[in-house]
Amino acid sequence: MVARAVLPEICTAFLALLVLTVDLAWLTTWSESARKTLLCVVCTLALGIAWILLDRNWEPVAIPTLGWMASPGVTCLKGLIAALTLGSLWLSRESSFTKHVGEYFALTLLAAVGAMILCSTQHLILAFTGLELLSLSLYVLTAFHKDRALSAEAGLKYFLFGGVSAATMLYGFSLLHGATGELLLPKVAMKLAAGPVEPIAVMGVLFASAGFAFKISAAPFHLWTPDAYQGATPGSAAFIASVSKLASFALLAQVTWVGWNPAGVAGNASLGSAKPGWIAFFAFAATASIVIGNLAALAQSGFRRFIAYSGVAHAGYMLVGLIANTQDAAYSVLYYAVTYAIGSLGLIAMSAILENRRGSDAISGFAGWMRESRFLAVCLMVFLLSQAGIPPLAGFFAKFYVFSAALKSHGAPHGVFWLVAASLVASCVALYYYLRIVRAAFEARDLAEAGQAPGMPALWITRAWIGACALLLVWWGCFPDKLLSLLRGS
Amino acid sequence: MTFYLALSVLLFCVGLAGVLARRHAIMALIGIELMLNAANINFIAFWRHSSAADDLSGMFWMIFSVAIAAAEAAVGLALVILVFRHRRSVRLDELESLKG
Amino acid sequence: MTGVLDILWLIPALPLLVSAILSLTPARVKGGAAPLSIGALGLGFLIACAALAEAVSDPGQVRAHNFTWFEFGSSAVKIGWVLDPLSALMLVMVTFVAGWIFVFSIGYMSHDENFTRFYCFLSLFTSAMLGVVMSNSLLMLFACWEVMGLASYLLIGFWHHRPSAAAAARKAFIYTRIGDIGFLLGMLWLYAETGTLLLYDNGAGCLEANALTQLAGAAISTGMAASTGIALLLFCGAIGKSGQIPLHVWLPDAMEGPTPVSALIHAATMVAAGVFLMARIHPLSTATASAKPIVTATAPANATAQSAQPAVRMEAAPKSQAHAEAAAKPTEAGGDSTSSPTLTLNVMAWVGALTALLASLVAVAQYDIKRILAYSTVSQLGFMFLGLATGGPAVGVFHLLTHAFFKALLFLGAGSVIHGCHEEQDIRRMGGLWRRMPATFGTYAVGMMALSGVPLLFSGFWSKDEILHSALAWSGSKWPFALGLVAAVATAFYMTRQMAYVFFGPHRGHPAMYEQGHRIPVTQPHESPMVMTLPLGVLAACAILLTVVGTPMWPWLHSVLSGHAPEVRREVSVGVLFAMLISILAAGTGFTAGWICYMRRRASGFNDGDPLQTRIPSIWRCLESRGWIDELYKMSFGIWTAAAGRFCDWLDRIVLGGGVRMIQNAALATAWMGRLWDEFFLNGGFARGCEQTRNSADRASLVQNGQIQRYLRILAGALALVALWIIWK
Amino acid sequence: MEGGFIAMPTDVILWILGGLILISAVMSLALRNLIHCALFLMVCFLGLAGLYLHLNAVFSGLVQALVYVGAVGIILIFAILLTEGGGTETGSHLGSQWRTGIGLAVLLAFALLGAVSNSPQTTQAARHTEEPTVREIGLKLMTDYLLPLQTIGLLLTAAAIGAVVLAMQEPKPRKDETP
Repeated sequence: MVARAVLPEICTAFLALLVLTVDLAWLTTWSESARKTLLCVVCTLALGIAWILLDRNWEPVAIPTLGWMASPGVTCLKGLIAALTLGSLWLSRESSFTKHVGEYFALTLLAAVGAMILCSTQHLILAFTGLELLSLSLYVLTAFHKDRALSAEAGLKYFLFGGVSAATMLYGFSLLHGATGELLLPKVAMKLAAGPVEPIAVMGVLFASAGFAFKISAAPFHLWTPDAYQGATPGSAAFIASVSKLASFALLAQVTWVGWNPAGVAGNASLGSAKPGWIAFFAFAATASIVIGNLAALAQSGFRRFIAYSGVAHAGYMLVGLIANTQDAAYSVLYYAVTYAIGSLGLIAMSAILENRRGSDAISGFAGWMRESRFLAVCLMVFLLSQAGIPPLAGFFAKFYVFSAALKSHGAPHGVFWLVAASLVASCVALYYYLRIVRAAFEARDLAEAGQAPGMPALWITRAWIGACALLLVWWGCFPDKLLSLLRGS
Repeated sequence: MTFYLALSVLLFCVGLAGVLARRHAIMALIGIELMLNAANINFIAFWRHSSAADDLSGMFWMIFSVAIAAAEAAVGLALVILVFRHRRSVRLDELESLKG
Repeated sequence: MTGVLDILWLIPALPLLVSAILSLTPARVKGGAAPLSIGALGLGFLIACAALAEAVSDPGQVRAHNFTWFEFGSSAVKIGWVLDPLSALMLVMVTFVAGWIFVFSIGYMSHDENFTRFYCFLSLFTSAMLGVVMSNSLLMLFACWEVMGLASYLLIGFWHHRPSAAAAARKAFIYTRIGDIGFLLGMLWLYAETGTLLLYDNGAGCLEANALTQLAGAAISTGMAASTGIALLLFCGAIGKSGQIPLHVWLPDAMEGPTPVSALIHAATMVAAGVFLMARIHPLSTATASAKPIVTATAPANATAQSAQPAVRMEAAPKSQAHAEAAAKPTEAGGDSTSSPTLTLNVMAWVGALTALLASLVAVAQYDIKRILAYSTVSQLGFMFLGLATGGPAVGVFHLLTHAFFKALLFLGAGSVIHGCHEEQDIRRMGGLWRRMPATFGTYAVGMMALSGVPLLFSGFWSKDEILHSALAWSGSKWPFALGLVAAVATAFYMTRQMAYVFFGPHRGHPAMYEQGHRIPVTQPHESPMVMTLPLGVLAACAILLTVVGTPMWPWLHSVLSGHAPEVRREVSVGVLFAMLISILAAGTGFTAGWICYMRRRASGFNDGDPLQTRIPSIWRCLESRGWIDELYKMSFGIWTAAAGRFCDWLDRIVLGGGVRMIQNAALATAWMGRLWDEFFLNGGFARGCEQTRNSADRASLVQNGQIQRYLRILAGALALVALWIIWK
Repeated sequence: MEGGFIAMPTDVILWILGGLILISAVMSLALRNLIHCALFLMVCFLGLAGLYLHLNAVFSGLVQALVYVGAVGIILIFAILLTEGGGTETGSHLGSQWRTGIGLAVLLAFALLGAVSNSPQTTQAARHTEEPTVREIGLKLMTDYLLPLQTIGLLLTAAAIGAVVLAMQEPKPRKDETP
């Protein structure tokens, strides 16, 4: 029973070590792309077989002493994480950047283990170690292109920002620990609800929130995001944008809903003014993210930075759902995070193709896309419109769920109402910049003038991943409850 | 108790000030280490003043955080060296190729 | 019995399917596109007719077919479709009019290289409109509504190599999106209050008695009932979509698309969607806390209130008790009754009346044949809202239906004229066409008389007359009626002017046509082919024939829309006759004035000034530049932006330091936001907008200067500020 | 130990240790010579270890001394030698906006001290005087803290791989993309 609950992590961790061993033992003389291909195939097969063999019909398992909680729904989330990880691994084949292929794969998989741990932990120490496992691997992955100064710079900046945030978060946890003396989220909630909340507990919650805000790149803790996205290789950037965001939101939803819920303990909803200050903090962060993210995204000329800034805005929208702090809202945020992660993976894959094709990731390079590959242009449109929240796509339902859950909560109706209204206005602005890219892609461009032959140099496997992502977004847009029931494990 | 908390607060802020003020990347790293250590003071102090007799959680927090700090230092210094190879300098204010 | 209901989904699904097929068809294959699209619509039309027959057989009943789309939390979100007289009538109208527009396009677009793509978009567009009409859930309605917006974006910008077309497309999209924010908010609010977005659901829908009472009772902080707030927010969406003041500026520009698209947008779809939405949620806008609204599937209409007062025919289906009471009064006007209309209705009436007046005045001073018609559409939509607000859905929807036919007719006629005159759109370059294009002239004349309300024979007269009557009898204020009346005069006037310019007088072709001393133009205007004139004929016939369903003698449409069996009235009250007289007088005044100005003194050359221009130049200039609305937006937002910029400069000078720099950046962002709005509200100069955006964003993204320590300072600053704020709160 | 902004511990050793920690921390960040900084940092770490020992947390104190002074400090010195060679920075050792940075840190310190001084928890007397045995700690690690322990194992693996890959001198350095 216990084994089943941690099976995904164990599989992935072993796979990481296996891949590392195989690569270092036998493959060092192979060419980079051949090694990547082989390792990708190995990973895909291993994870695929594990997923098929996995028994998905079981009762939720909770191991209170370990602070571990697993259920079929959580396992599905981990499956999604594994799939997104595979996607970013395959995407790493788009460019050649390292001789340490085995290490790259092992680190990515270890980071994925960290991400999976975040999905089912309710234990603060475990949460922190999981976060650090994820973050540390990401710093290295960002700087993995050792021949590129930009990559190293991005890695160092990411590391310093992340280090300060991690220290802040740890300090917050230490204060929270002092105020409550507990490690498990449900017990923390009980302690917080039991008496008047002490100032150090408020400070602890605040500092820990700041650390979370870094992980989900909410403004004003987002400043590392564009630099890291731009400097990293496509595979790493895709991993940061999809898996890391998704897992961080899964953890944050858990923490806010189970651990810091002012009304979390039944029968004690009267905390009133003494509630921990994270709601105010996240309201501030959400507003800042929505404003700054959307405005800065409008101004970008590089596609990667554009994705980063629009991701900041999306983090703001998701925070609106967390502020509502209901069970429905937690699930809707997960839903949003999943659709966002899939869309981001697709967009970063697009940016990889764009860079290979045009030599830079300038948005203007999308001109004539339609002429060159109709398939890619249509997929690009699906990703962008889903992120923008146009109805028949999954992104719309993500927004719909989050905002309606927020409006339904009875915590602070007026504040939340204004936040939702602001989000909607901002998403109108956002639509403009998303459409700008769509229009660029569908504009005619003289190929002869640009000196390029028609046809897009994208690997078929990348195309397949892109197509799969686009298809998922359309599919979940038409049948939104499919994903929701997956996440709920029903 | 207040003594320990105040000590840790001061240590945390000294570390933060170091990160914010020094130009050298390794000094920023030292600052981060100090910030992590500030948290450790809290953990140990809270462990000592904890109400439950067999509660060792503060202790374990501290042990894990030390391990993490060591790992962070290793990765951070590797990054610093990497940047130094590219630029022959690790001044933080000279790292501005990525912006906008 | 439920047979038609079960296959109702085919009506939008067929065009959608066609659109999907066409999107995969290579551009070279032109053959199948038109027959396929028209066939799908034709089939849809047949089903819609069957549905209409069924709906009319028992008009009081609302048949809905619901199913669960997805589960969300504890509640399920259901969608479905609805069959009641309103949706059935709209379905018939849309399939019919759109079908003939499709036929017309065969001729009009025959030379276009993207013929297939055009039909693909058209089908998608129509399908979305049909979805809006029949959906029984606000969510589904909104989804279709958005798809329609997207399709209109594609269609208006169909000739995207023209910069003006691309700009117009973006303008249309952005302006309607502004309204849609209101729609979405209203929808979310409604969902939060009632937990359902279904309109009719056996008593559990949000338009049924229970939900309405609850909504009307729930007050928000400003003292407004929730129902009022929601209805007003939804009305924002309708304002955007139907081009009402202050979001009307996109609509006249939308004629940049191919003419059949204009016909489709201005007549059968898109703009009609807004009016339809308000008609659909009419119970919501009339809901008051005291009176329980009476429109449900379970309680078949207010037949008692209606039949008790046979003399008040034109009071047209009062749907709230307030109106029922008003109608029950023996004083026949029913105007000065005890209860006043709700806030929503007030807003709607005023917006409608003002739009009707302003747009019709602006139309007087335009020279582009399609632009005149576009402003006329804005104006007529204003009439529809006026009718909806003062007389209930039946009045507004009647005008919507008649207008769909004659406006489609007029646009197609204009298309035929443009086609015949070799893409000439300026009416000063036309003239004397009645001899060369007799079929177009005849049908156009019918449309023109219907629009301006020539009495007795033309459908437009009856529908407009009804609106004026109910506005006269309205208990709120008499001003909307007065505004509407002036608008009616102006309507007749500008249509006469247009006829005079286009079809009479000498032909004033473009100077380029008179090459090398030729006395007569090289290329003569010519009549359009049969495939284009046939739709004109059919629509013209309908514009006349539609009269029979809405006269005071046999108000079939009203009875059906208000939910009871039609019957023949023998007596017509004095008030009705009075209103009729007034509207005849209005139309007559307009015609006479037009005749005096334009027919008697025909323009002979291109450069002859407009007679009005020479007489009242100042007003003329105002009207010619469309009331300076665009400029007004530009001015107001420009000033705001400049002030914000100055404020930022001031901040920059006196405030230093990293922590406070955040505030400055926020202010900069505000300034920049203002500039952004400015760009949106401007004359669609989006290319320039991007440029300016880039410049100001450079200022806005000062934060991200690449210095990691600045990032960290911002982190620490934010943390410190929030910590201080929380501690000493 | 009750009341007051900073309660006065009766223990003189605590004051000495606290002073040592803070002063060496400040010195480790204020000095110009990086090697000196690193040495002061080790003094600070040692002070902390002493503090833990004084609080009866012998195991923690040993861990602190071993890991921080033994491992982290040594790596730091290596890194300094590898990057700066001599150790003394040329030019200003402070960033251009260092005043703002320090000001923000002071602000944050005020906020935190405000919170700390108002906390009722802080007046509790010490309970734990017994030192946990290593065996106790080991047992707990293998039961209640099993998952974090495993995770830390993975974390250290990842960090080791990452650090080696990044710091390794490539055999044939290719040309920089952006010189």
